Amino acid sequence: MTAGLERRALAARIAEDIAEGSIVNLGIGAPTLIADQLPAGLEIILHTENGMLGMGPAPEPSLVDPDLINAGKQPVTELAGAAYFHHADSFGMMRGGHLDICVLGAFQVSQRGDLANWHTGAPDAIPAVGGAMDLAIGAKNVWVMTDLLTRDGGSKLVDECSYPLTGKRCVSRVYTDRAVFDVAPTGFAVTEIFGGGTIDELRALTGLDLVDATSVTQEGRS
Amino acid sequence: MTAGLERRALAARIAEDIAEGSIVNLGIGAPTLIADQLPAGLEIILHTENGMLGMGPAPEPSLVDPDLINAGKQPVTELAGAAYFHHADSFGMMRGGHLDICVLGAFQVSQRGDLANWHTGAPDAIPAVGGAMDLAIGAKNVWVMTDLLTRDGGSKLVDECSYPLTGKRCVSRVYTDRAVFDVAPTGFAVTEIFGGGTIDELRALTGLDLVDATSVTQEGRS
Amino acid sequence: MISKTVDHLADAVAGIEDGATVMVGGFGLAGHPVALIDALREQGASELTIVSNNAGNGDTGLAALLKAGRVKKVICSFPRQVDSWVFDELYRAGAVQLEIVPQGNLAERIRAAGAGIGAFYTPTGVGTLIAEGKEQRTIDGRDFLLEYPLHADYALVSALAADRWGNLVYRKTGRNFGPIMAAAARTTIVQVDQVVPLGALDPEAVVTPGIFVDRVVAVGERPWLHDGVFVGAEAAS
Amino acid sequence: MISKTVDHLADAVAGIEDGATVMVGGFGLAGHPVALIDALREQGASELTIVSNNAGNGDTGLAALLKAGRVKKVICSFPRQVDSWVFDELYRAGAVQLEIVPQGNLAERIRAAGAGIGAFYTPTGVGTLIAEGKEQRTIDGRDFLLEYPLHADYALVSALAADRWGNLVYRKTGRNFGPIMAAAARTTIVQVDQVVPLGALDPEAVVTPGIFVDRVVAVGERPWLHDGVFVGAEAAS
Repeated sequence: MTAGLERRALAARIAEDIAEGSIVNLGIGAPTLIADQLPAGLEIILHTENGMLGMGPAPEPSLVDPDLINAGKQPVTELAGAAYFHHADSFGMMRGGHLDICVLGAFQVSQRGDLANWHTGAPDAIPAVGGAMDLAIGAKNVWVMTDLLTRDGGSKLVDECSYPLTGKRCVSRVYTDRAVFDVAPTGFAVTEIFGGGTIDELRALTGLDLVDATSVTQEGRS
Repeated sequence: MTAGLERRALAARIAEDIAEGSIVNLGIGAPTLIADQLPAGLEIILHTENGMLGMGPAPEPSLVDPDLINAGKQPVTELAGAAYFHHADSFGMMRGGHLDICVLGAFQVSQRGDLANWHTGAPDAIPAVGGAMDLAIGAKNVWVMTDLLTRDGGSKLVDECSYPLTGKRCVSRVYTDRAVFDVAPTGFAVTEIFGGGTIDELRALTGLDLVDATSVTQEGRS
Repeated sequence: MISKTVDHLADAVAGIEDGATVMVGGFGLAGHPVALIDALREQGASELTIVSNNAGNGDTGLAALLKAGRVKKVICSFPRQVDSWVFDELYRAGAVQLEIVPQGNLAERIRAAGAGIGAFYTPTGVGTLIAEGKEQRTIDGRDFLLEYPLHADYALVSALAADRWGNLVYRKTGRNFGPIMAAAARTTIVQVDQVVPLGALDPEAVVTPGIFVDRVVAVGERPWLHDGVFVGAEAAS
Repeated sequence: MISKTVDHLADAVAGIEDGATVMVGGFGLAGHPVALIDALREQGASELTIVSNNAGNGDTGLAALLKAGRVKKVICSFPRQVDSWVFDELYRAGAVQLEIVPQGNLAERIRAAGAGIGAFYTPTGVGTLIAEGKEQRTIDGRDFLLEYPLHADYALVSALAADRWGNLVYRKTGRNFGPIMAAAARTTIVQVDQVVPLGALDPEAVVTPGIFVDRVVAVGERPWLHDGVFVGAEAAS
């Protein structure tokens, strides 16, 4: 199996699936890379949990504004059409189902769409959940962006999560460096494989009985 | 017993008891007369349930603004320092205990401070509660402004309300054309009598065992 | 390019189905979306459930929709007013159902729908007729009633101005139920005096972010304004 | 004449008692009321319970208060950050208690306190560790947890400008928890860049009405602004 997609390429791949007009939350960490990969000329509205719609890309260093940050506390900019609001309103947007898509990182995703991304359960870990649980249950579509494998070579796609959950049955799609997986009623369905890999290789890596939906997707995306 | 206070004089009497800096809601109907009796030069902030703090008096006819009305849908004005907000925020102010005083009309007030002012219970009546229940349970001090007697000569101060309640144990003081009554743990306490009446006359009119607190009050108000 | 603006009132109210639940903004006539309601009446949807603070004033707007026989039920806080004769007659004739909700519970139920709250405990209405049939719970020594969110298929809202993303600003006490209804409805339809260019609204002063808005139609400046400046009631008459 | 302004930071934080529950606005350093926290540290109150989104960044503000040993417990959503070393060390040493609340539940619990809601059902946290010991209920086929309001004795808030009635406007994502904390606390204390004359704030754009504010202290313009205009990070450094 050849090497998978590197992170920026994966971010670009995810960006392809975001339709114009979508309201999208990119959480913190790797998914925020997607912001830079959104197709120029398409209007996609970014929501950040700390009270803003219409978030723009990172500013020039000289224009960094300490009052204008994203959920990861990185400096961002304000697009024409932006709006600010307080935290109860911001999380009301999530919980009320007003976000079209959010993209989150993951420690584990189960075949039923359970997500674990906030806590390893390690005894010395300091737990920190932030807005992850609210996003997980709130957005219309919860996508995960992650490497398929942990640093130890274990699969992040699992039959049942062993880490503490962030949300139950909430993930609809997982974009990994090796392949894209839909969370189908029967478990993970592979819709696209990167870098010339095969479904059997993915089955071996994950230990899961994956459905091959790659041909369906190719037609669907034509 | 001489005639009681007329309405405007009663409104002025109530206005005397409103300290500078108070946030006050005057409901609809007679209590709105208090707005015109507030002492000039004292800053008292009027809240109207339909989304405004810093409400001013009625405008000149030529300056009537259909977008600027009070809870009774009468035209009002905007003072310097005003703020607008939506209905959930407006009623959050009430329910959250942020109003110092509201003054409401009444059909009946009971000795325990129960208030009935929204529904006569008559079979052909169209019920309409508006914001009365929210005000009744929300303001720190709920005062009632009313005639002591109904048109039929019955007492509006009662042992138990016979009309459907607006709120339970919510009224702290009742200003009537004949006297001012505090709702004390032991029942109504008369703190002030208008027009030369006596406590015994009030007992006869109400049929209630009223506490005479007039001397206490006179000292207290010196 | 995102554009939520539609050119005609008929497009704005297209697709509203018979039997739909429709929130209608406004407190009295302030913020009452008269042009949208008139368009809905012409569109013809019937058997509607209306969620609004009042049940119509005079003979226009919601009152006209009621008079046309399109409304099955009204959920409101304050139907009875000096000028609610249309509703009063229908109600007394048994031609329209009424659910009375205290105004703050109404507002909070609408807010809960938009914010994804499953239910909430409110102190308003405890010990009154409103409490009948409702769950009651004592929390920290105080009694509360359990109230549920009030969702809608459509919201009709009147605002002052919008941009093409649907960001809204209101005017004075015309704001009232607009922001919370916009968030509570599956499809939110807004009439504005004018649509301004994207970026013309101050992001600090946007009251309803466009995320809550689906269709915007410009209906021209309200008669008591001229180029955004208040010119008074005489100019309006 | 109403005036909520005080001249000195020490007056602003006067009276905060040992053992008080203090809400602290800000998300990271945006909207973090550093001057008020520093004043509180100098004032000396201890055994505090802090309600805030984070548990301090770097060595200033809340981190400095923690380092001074004044904080018994932190209720927050996200303590662990790249620059939360002060909290991390105290926590690992068992010197500070921690209650983790998902950020949206935290915001809604604060909002509920200000709005007089007794409790509410939220879908966030169902099926997770957060649900342990909490009531769960199925409403319309969906599972919810019961969460209670989070009140405070004091709120420390940073805003851009205030008038003497306490009306506030914020700046960009510095708004965050300020408006809801202002409403949830018994006494709300605000630091602003400047106090402007009554009437200078647009009533349509006031974010926190003065009803929620008790004390206001002006601390001078933030370094990246000059006469209200953004002049950039270089000017600030």
